[in-house]
Amino acid sequence: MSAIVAAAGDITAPSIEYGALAPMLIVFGAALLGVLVEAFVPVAHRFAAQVGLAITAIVAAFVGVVVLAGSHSVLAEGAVANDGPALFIEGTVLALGLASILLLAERSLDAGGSALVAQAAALPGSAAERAQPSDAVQTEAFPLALFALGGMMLFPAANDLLTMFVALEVLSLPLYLLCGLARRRRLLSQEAAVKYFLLGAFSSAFFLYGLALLYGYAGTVRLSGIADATRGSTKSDGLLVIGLALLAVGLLFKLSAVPFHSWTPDVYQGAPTPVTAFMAAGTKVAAFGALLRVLYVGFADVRWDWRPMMWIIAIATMVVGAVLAVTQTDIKRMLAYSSVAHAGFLLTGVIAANKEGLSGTLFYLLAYGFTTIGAFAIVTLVRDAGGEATHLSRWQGLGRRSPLVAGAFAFFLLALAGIPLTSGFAGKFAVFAAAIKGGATPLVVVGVLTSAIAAFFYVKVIVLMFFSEPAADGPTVAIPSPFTAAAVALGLAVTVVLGVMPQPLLDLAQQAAPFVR
Amino acid sequence: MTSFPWLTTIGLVPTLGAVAVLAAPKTREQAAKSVALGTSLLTLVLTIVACVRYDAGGSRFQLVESHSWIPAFGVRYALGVDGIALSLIALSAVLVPIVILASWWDAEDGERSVRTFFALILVLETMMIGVFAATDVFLFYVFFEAMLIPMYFLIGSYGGAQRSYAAVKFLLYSLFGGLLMLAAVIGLYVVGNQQLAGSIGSFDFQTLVNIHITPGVEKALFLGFFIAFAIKAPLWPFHTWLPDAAAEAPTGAAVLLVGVLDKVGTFGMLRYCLPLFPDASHYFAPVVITLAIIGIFYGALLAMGQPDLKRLVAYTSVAHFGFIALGVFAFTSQAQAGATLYMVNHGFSTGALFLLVGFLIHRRHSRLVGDYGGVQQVAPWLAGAFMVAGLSSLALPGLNSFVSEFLVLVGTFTRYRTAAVIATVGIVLAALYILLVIQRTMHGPLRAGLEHTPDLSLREAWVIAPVLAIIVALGVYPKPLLDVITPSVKATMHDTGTTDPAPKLPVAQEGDK
Amino acid sequence: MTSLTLNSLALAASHMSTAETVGFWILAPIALLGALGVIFARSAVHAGLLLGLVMLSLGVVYGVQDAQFLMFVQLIVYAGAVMSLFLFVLMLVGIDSSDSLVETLRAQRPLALLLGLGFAVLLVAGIADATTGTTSAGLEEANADGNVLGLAKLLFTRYVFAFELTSALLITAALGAMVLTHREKIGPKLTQKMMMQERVRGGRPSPLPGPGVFARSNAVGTPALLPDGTAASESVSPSVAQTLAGRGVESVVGRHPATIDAQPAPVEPESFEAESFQPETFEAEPFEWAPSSPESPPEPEPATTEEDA
Amino acid sequence: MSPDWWLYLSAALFSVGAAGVLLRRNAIVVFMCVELMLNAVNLTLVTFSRINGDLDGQIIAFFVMVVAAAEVVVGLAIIVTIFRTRRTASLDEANLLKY
Repeated sequence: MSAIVAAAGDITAPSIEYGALAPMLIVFGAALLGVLVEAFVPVAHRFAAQVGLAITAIVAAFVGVVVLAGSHSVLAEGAVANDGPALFIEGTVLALGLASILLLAERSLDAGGSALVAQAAALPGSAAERAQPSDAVQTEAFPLALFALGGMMLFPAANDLLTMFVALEVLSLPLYLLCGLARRRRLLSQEAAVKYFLLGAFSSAFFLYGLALLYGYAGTVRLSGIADATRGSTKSDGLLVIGLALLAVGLLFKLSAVPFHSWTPDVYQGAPTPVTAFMAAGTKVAAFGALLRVLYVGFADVRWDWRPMMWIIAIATMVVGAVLAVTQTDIKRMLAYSSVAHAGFLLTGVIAANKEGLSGTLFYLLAYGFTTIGAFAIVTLVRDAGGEATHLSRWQGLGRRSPLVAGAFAFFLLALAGIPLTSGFAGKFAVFAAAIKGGATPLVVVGVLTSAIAAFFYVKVIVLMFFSEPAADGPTVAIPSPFTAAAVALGLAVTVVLGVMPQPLLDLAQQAAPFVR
Repeated sequence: MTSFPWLTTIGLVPTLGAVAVLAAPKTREQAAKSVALGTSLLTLVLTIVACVRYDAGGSRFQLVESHSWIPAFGVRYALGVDGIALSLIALSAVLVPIVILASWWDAEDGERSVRTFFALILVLETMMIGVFAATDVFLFYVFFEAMLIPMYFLIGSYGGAQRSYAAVKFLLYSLFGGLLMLAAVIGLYVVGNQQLAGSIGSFDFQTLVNIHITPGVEKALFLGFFIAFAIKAPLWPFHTWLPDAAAEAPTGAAVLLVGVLDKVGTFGMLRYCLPLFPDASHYFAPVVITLAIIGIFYGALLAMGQPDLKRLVAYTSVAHFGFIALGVFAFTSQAQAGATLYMVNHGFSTGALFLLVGFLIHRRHSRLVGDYGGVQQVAPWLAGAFMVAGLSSLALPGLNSFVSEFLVLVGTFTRYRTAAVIATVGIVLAALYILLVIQRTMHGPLRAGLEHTPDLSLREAWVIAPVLAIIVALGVYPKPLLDVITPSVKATMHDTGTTDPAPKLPVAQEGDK
Repeated sequence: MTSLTLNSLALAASHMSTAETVGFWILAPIALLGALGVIFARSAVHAGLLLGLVMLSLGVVYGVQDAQFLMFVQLIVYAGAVMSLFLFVLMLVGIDSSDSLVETLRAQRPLALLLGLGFAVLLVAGIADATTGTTSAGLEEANADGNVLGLAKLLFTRYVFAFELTSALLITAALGAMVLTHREKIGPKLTQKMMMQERVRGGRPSPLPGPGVFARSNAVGTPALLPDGTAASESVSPSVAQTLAGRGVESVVGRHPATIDAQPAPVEPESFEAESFQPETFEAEPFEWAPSSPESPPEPEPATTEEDA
Repeated sequence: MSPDWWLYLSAALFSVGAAGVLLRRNAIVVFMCVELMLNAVNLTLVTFSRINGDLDGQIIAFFVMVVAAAEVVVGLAIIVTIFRTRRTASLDEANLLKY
């Protein structure tokens, strides 16, 4: 017994830089506080308390990220990288998270109240559900969203694969739960949750197996250690290649690249729209951040092993996303396939494997995130008796009914299509230029052609909204509360400003560029 | 440059006007229209001032402005005009007030916002001026794409029965071309980036003209630009969107679409394709010339058999764009000057035809040739104006198009004889289709239902008179315009590394074709 | 400590000891057959039990491989807690939920098998390519202070951040489980008096007849017989009847259609619904749950109900 | 015989689990197959831990167990919820969301 105690004394206390980790810790701390709020604050005040807590925490964490800007170090015994790309993505994810929380906090659109279910445990259609007061909301969603947000912040900052895996789960588990919390069409929502969960667990098993094989190859899961092992190694590459491929499956699943995209339309459609917005923007940003770190830090020296595979995936992603989006009749599914196509465009930036590729991808991520959140925010506004009117035919003539909302949506679509003077154009330009410089010209040609296909379905929606006669029983456009209005305004502002004046952010992305080793 | 930013001002005034028009209360729509007209007239005045300040013998680009915009990509907000750009800006500035006046009552069906219509036209004017004035390739591309949006809404919201189909077709064709061009623009940037070591690369036109590109890459980049321009121009076989778009667009928008927007395509070929990719341009010139000649015949033949008046005018444009492309790729200064002049002339003559066809359609509510006949008997002024516009379109000597067509053919002949001879046949066809349509609609027995057709109203007369005046003026005395154009064309020729072939035959010999 | 005995099993050097080889040839077939059983067993419960078997054998494998701490975690947490949770949920959901034989995607099964086989070949080939000839370093040095202490040193130094992070996961899990299954009470709590009043006024103050009374079998699914020989359908809990019907078992109540028609609706006071783990809470819901298209018009119900109900 | 054999076993188990996920239609069984895959990963990690001669692999395996436990709770909660709504856990019937 004494021997054990003596040996335990040998462990030197680990150093954890709480100050430098503050943004993440604030978000996780607020999530914990949120759980306590559920336990101790009376029902009547819970909603306000949760929203206030979440917004305060996100703003505080954002301030923390701003203060930390420029740091370039490794924290918490090497588990967390605190470098430019990590902080850039943390800031982006926080801003997107803020917009998503604002959407989640919307309660005035629907007679039924929030987009979130009143009581997830109450069976749909049961007496217990009907007994719920109409303003009841499952307020646990807010701490869950904060947990997911914390995971999204850590995911791209993780400096070893184990931390990355845990972060992946921290961001995924709350999202699985949130997907099932839609107030209307609950069965659809729950099915989305099950599908997302099963496929997510499946893909994280692949991630883990890849991690295990890389551990076998390199003897460590630290990215810098793997990079060292790949350099000048005489070992057979079997473990390395298979391990990286399996690891990539897990990451590509999260960023919905073909052929790991099949969950995307279902989940985007079934989840409550604010959650969809959060997933579409936040998860994509975080997953791309992680992919960039893995490929650029851990596997920069073996890029000839992964680039051919990524070429194929990027091309497939662009083509499948764009082509399938054309056939969709539901606005949320269409946006889901469009997000698949955008994952392909982003992958061209990743494949560039140079400094421009990194900064261009970072810029594109931010631009895309805000445009997507704005677009989904507008989807929440168009409603009829059954909730959101997501079928495309219901959007006919919306431009006549409410030109402002339709105009904003058209603008978001044009940005997604990459028309000049929108952020989407600047982003596409940045990644395509990087890809050509990185020797991936054919990829850019495919990207341009699929952009043309993608433009078709964006334009189709604009045609529908502006040039068709509105249906007699068409949906109404709800008057948003300041929450949703703020989210839409944020999306619009970022999309315009980055389209007209992208320079400051490009500078920021360029300064952020080098990863810490 | 510390001097007054003329081009920015000219470009900005219509946008400000558009904002004012949109901001007007719904009850003051008529006042809003006047604001729109006033703005466009102000723009015209400013453009005239700019033209006066332009020194035809001076440096290549004048009225230059240049500010850093996106340094990360080396993009500058750089404006400047040479003679080619200036004449096209002048064309736009003249046409917009005419179009506004012509469309005075076109948006009044009560369903669509009147203010939006005029605001869109003004925004379009900004884009048109910007696209011609840009000297930064990126900025050019931005205007090139952004220009589509107002036109898309003009066609889609205010057009005819098939408007939504036509608008989407128009937008998709143009976007597709634009995206190809984007790939080429990025490629050009990267190539430039590699050559201009030490800087972040540049999109400056004059810098890019001087870089050397390997032949294979140059051909690919050329194709990227050229296909975009060929779709825009539109050159056969990329033209299929034009008849639909022009036929469905409201009259005013159709005038701007064919009169100015499509010129961006030929302008781009002359101003960007040739100087930036001289070798590739030479390489592809036979192909382009073949396409152009096919276009001349194809457009003419389809125009002849076309029962729809608006589509007919659109097909004549396809033929005319064939001539312009022929002139651009003939690589002689005469042909290119002729092509540039042709762009301006075509803007006025086809503009006049669209306006007059619009007036006719407004009276009879039918676009079919067969529904008209003997209009001359009831509306002699209208018929007369139509006659003049038509004769201008078939390049009757004494009217504007003659000069340009003649120059194009002479210039082409010195380098590509066969092509010039074949193209000359196209003129005969042009005479046929124009005279046929004039005969069918204006002459002959009066069709039933046309008995009470009013002649030109005062507003319509005001609309058409300036255009006809310009048509005649440029036909009689094109020298001032040619003086402005020729030095710029020579500079372009210099960029392509080409000199005019020494004339082996006296020019007069081809003159009597 | 157990580690001593297990260490003797595995004299881990560059090659397996004889004992380990024997262990491999015993445990590997068990694990592999168990795994195959999981994917081919018709019944979900069998699959679960076989999975438990795989987990147990893997636990032993860990012991053989000098991972004593993991062995116990595997046995206690994985094979113990996690598998019980699985089985518990299986029972809750209904043990009969075997796979349907309808193939939604033709050729999916052979394709999946082919993919799995190909994947296995690829993995084995890759691993063989990479690891043949490598020597095993063994864990004697690392386990010098004992396996647990060695792990603790790593856990609280190099992996301490991930360790702290797992707390977020566990809280999420607890919160999630609560969100999805715990229903907050709304409305006043029923006192004993209220329950009594409700029962008396409910039309049947006496207890329901027990199933199996005077019947040939005393199974819960067998209705009691009334004096006239007909079955008293109210003696069978509606949940049982419904479950049997759901499984395609001919309802025992169904054998007496005449009596069923005459039956009053079973008394099932809403207020008796307690926690959701009581089967009644969900079984009592109407079973008219036909899958309908999401576009079907919403029923005129209060705003909180979902549209496809 | 070398410790590689354990790696082959784990590869086989992982493949069987992956095939099972694609093969089975019952949500709970699919989830069990995922657990099987995670167990295979753990076996790989433990074996590599021995081959590499450090305890990192065992620690990672420990983390996998913790994470898997949390995942099981969330996953089963979701499955129970949809079952209560739908009264069956078969994936075939979860067909409102069409591809």
